[in-house]
Amino acid sequence: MSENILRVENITIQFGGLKAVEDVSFEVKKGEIYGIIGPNGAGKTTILNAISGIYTPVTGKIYFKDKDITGVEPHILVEWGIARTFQNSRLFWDLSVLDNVLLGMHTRKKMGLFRAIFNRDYVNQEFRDSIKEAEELMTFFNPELVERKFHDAKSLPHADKRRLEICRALASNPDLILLDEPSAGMDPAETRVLMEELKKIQELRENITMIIIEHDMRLIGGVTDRVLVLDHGKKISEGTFAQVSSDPRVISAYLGGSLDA
Amino acid sequence: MLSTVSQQLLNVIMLGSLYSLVAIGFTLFFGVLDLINFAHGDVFMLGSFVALFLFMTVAFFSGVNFFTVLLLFLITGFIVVIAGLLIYKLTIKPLATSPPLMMLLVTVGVSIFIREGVMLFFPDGASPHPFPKIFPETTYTFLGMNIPAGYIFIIVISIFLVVAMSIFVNKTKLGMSIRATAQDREAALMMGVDIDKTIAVTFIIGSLLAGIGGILNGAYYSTIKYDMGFIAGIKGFSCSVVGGLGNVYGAIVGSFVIAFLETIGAAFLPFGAEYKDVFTFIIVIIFLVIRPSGLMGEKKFEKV
Amino acid sequence: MGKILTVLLIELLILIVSVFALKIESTVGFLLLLVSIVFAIYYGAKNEKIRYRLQDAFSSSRRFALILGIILIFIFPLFFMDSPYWVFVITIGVIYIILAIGLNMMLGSLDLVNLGFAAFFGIGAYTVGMITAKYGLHLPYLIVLLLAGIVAMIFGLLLCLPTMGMKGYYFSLTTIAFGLAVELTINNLEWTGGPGGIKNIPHISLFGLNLGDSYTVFGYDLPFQLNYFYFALVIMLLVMLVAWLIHNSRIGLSWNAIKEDDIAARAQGINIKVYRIYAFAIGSFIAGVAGAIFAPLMGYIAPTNFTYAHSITMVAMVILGGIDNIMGIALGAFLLSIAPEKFRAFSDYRMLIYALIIILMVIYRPQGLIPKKIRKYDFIGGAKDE
Amino acid sequence: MRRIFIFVLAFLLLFSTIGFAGKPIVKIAFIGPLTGPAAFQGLGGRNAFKLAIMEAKKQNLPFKLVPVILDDQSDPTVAVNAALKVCSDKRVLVSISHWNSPCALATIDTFHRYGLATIVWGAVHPGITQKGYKEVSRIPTPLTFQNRFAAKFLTNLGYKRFAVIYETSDYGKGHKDVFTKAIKELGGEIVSEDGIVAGERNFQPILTKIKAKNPDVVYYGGYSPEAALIVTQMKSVGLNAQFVGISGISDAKFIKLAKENAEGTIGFVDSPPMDKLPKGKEFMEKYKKAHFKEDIAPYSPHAYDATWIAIEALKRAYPKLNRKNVVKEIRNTKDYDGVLGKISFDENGQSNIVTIVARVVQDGKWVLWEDSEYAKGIRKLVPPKK
Repeated sequence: MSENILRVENITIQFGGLKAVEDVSFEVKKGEIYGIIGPNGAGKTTILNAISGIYTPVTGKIYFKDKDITGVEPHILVEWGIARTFQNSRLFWDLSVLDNVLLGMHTRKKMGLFRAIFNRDYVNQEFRDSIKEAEELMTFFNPELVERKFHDAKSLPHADKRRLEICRALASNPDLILLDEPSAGMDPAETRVLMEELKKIQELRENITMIIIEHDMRLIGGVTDRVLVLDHGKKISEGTFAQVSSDPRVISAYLGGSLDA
Repeated sequence: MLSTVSQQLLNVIMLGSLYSLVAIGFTLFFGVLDLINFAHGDVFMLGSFVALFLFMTVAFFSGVNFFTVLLLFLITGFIVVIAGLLIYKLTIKPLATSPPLMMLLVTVGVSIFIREGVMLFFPDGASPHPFPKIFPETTYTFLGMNIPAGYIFIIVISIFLVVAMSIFVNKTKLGMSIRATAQDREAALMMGVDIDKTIAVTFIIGSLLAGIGGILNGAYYSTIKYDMGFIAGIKGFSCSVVGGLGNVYGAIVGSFVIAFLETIGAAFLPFGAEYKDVFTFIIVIIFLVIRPSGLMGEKKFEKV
Repeated sequence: MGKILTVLLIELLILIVSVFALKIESTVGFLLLLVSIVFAIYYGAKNEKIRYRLQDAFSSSRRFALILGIILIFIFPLFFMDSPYWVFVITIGVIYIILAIGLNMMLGSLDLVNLGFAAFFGIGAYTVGMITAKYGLHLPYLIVLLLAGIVAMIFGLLLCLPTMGMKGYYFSLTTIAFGLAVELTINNLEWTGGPGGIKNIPHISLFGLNLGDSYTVFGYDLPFQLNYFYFALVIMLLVMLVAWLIHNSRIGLSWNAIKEDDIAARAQGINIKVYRIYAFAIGSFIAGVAGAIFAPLMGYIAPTNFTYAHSITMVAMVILGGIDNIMGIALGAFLLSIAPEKFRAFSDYRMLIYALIIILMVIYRPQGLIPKKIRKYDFIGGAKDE
Repeated sequence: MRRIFIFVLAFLLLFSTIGFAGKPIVKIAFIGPLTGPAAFQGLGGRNAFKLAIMEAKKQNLPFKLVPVILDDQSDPTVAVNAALKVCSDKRVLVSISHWNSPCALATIDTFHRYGLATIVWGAVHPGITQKGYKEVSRIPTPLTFQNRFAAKFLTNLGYKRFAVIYETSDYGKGHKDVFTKAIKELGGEIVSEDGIVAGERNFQPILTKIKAKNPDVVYYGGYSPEAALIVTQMKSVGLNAQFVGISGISDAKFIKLAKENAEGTIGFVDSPPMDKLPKGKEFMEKYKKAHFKEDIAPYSPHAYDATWIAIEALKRAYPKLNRKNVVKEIRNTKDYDGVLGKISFDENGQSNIVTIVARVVQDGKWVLWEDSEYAKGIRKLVPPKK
């Protein structure tokens, strides 16, 4: 097995006539926390959507664990070990907190129609195990989640919603987790807590690889090993945060604005 | 033989004109609101019954002449527009933030409500009613075709309405706001388009076309019935799907395509007259499955 | 013990009130009763003490309440022995409950508004009619029932596969077109009897018992409609059980996830296609089964039994009762199928009233009379809410 | 707890007070289309039924006669429901049922199953009396007679080429089959046959096609709403042929809808004008005196005679008033002297009455052919093509 868990080769993604991502390549090492940054409309989320199978690139290939996953459907990718969160959390709002996490385990817990109707012992045991596991996972992030497990997901405070989404993604035991702006809408204090939690994830799940899209440069600087910078769908720089933040091309892409802002 | 072909062609043109007046509304609502208005066909039916009711009153006072007929069109148009606006304000607007499922259900409810309302409250509403003769009775013969004068009026009025509508949408500020909203609602909002007003205008145009379409339909077939809106709605919708939902010209093209297939089917296929509606529905299903964007629509991407 | 008594009394009260409500002959009296029931429920729900006491009583003796409820439902039609027509009406109500639960598999669980659901009902009924009346095949009834379900299911999949990628309006409109195409085809085909339908469908014969015969029990001549009621009731309870089991499994959970957000659901590894197939297969199968009870009960079926209006009625039942709540759906279906009989004086206004119900419910109470509940997993006995 | 208990008790008490104490009575049912497109037919029939009952009550009968009136909305499904309702009321001993053929075809099995005598007062499909049910009798002439009469009448006028349009119902198909057969036997030519679904509005494609075949006659087997559209659209496409219809179009509605386009249309009915009936004038007077809100309808005399035959049978059956006896006594009817003439039934329950006439629309009215200016040659029908 190679050191790279994910290899993106020259992908181009197009909507109608518009190229959202053009000829981008990068590699992510196993166990790494990899950041993707860039101004609005740079194509960050589009790349994430391509990796998680929602979009198919027009040209180029994506390899996960050396397997070509270009054009593979999202639900299969989850089974193979890629989980994700969304930019504006996409929780199942009217389902309970617990149900959200249980759904995260979907690929590991098979339950067909026959079993659902004729083998209730199995179903009950399966639910008992899953609930226990879900509660442990939620406790790791915030014990309050367990207390509110039977509440609607939409009733949670904002930060907990984002936590719940990460919980749900982790529930599938992924090897690679894609986080799309996990700190969106959080205040600085909450962001700091989130940074700690993200680091802790690797204690919880050894060898897990993370790709994080972020606006908050402090968070990116604080947690990532390496960073990819995109602008107008093109890769303009790659390296450690310190390296890219001194790259003149990156600085000009942010219109001269400071990256520390 | 030539006369048969040309006569059938005339049938297609008439049917296509009538369908397109309903289909345009569907396509506008879909473009601006992402709404399929199930009640639209019944607004069409309402138009014909309002006209009949007015006619019974107007003719009583002053008899039929050019001015009464013109008045008939104007007042019917006005009432139908009010009905369309009421449907929007009372049932669709309150659901602006609800899931689309709810909007769909509410228009289904409104549709049945109008239909049953006419059946129950119009005098002898369950029976078909003869529609007054509002156009001259002369018949012309041309290339072996039999052309009643009323047909010419129907075609001219349809063309006039469609052209007026397209000038409005393309040349006026309000019309531009409809186009902008249809293309990208959020961008339109940011550009300062009053979305609520735009939607209201859409309902005015759609209802007006459908209501006048109802009168023309009455004049064409000479009888009207409370349940004709359902099939008219389904047909109008079918036409806009085939043409491409959201595209006004697509709706017109779709109307003539469906009219053509129906006429040909009824005239030339064995058992065609019995099964022509089944054919139409199967064609629509095929379009919905294979090419939901229709003949002239653009494929839309879902944003994630 | 006190709790059990409370449950007993409340359920008896419901039984008596409903029998009384159906028996009362004057429309005004019925309306008065209806108003007082609504008032009583409103008052009871507002009063914290009463509400808590009832909730406590029912949740601590759940099993007793359920078994008693089932027993009382079995007793229910015996109050109508003097008018077999009411037994017949109630049986139709039970059939509609089955249908509404089947429809909920798509409408409630997946947000797929199927406006052509009556087609599956019709296909089930026609399958039975064709087999028994037209071709006169003497198959055991349970096989016929199964066949009706399977044929309906095949049509369900026929609708499901091409509509796989469709959501919202596109789906609903396709189902309307589908429903109309089925209705018109049945109407036009000579093979299916055309608009005249299929006549003289023989009664169900089950384990040597003919449901069309009157049986004498303890000296009472039972009307044959009672046999059908009990048969439909057993099927209804089975369907409810299956619906409950599926709802409380990962299938139901996944359905709800897809309904909430299909993209997020795919990101959890849920294969939407498989779950849509489940919903269509089970839903249309159930509708076919309902048709298979309906046809022999009526003895005569025609395309007019399975129209767009019937599809709308079924949707109204689910919306009124409460989307995705089995008890709610049962209540909604029963109310709406009984209502036209009670309001015979207003029977012309039936569809108008249905339309109003849909409009008002959607605007003011989209969750229905009995809203769906959050899964508490109390059935596994280990994860009670403290 | 106590309060709930008292509540329950109170309800039980209330409930037990609904008793059913009554005198021995005989119920006689009427079913017909009281609402819907054919309502005027049903209402006219119902009034005749009421008239007969009112007269009978004055006769001091040995039993109390209670009329039960139900609506079938011209819809077979509703009809079966109504029939079930009538059948399950044990006090109903005879039913005067149905104007419309699909309804009657659908319910005869139900009446047979329950052993309840029914006298069909308006439906003319031959199938109604072909099953040999002893419970089913019929007053009007079956449509087979009507069409043979029509075919002969039209060929006598010199017409040779016939284009046939029919509604795809039992009624329309039944007419078409007999008519086409009779025409062929008489040496005429059927140039086209087109089925249409009831409710269709656009006939221009078919009519344009028919125009190319150059027929003498366009024959329509169906009802007046579509007939009016056809005759109007014949003018629009320039199809110059004689329009002919069966009893389904021979009503005022057809003229109201088709307006001046109706002029010259030939229609066949199995009920001659009231004043040409043996006791027609007398009946019209009685009807007028009763001050009904609705006008007399073509089948009012049939309903009136049917009701009286039923009452006479009940009288003969007295005191052994049960369904079986009533069924027997109705069949025993011999030369009952009714409005339509002297009525008896054959072994299938078909009456001996044959009363078919041709009519033509003249100045916005249906006029008996013999009396019309068309027969006298003052006005001209569309001439046969050479």
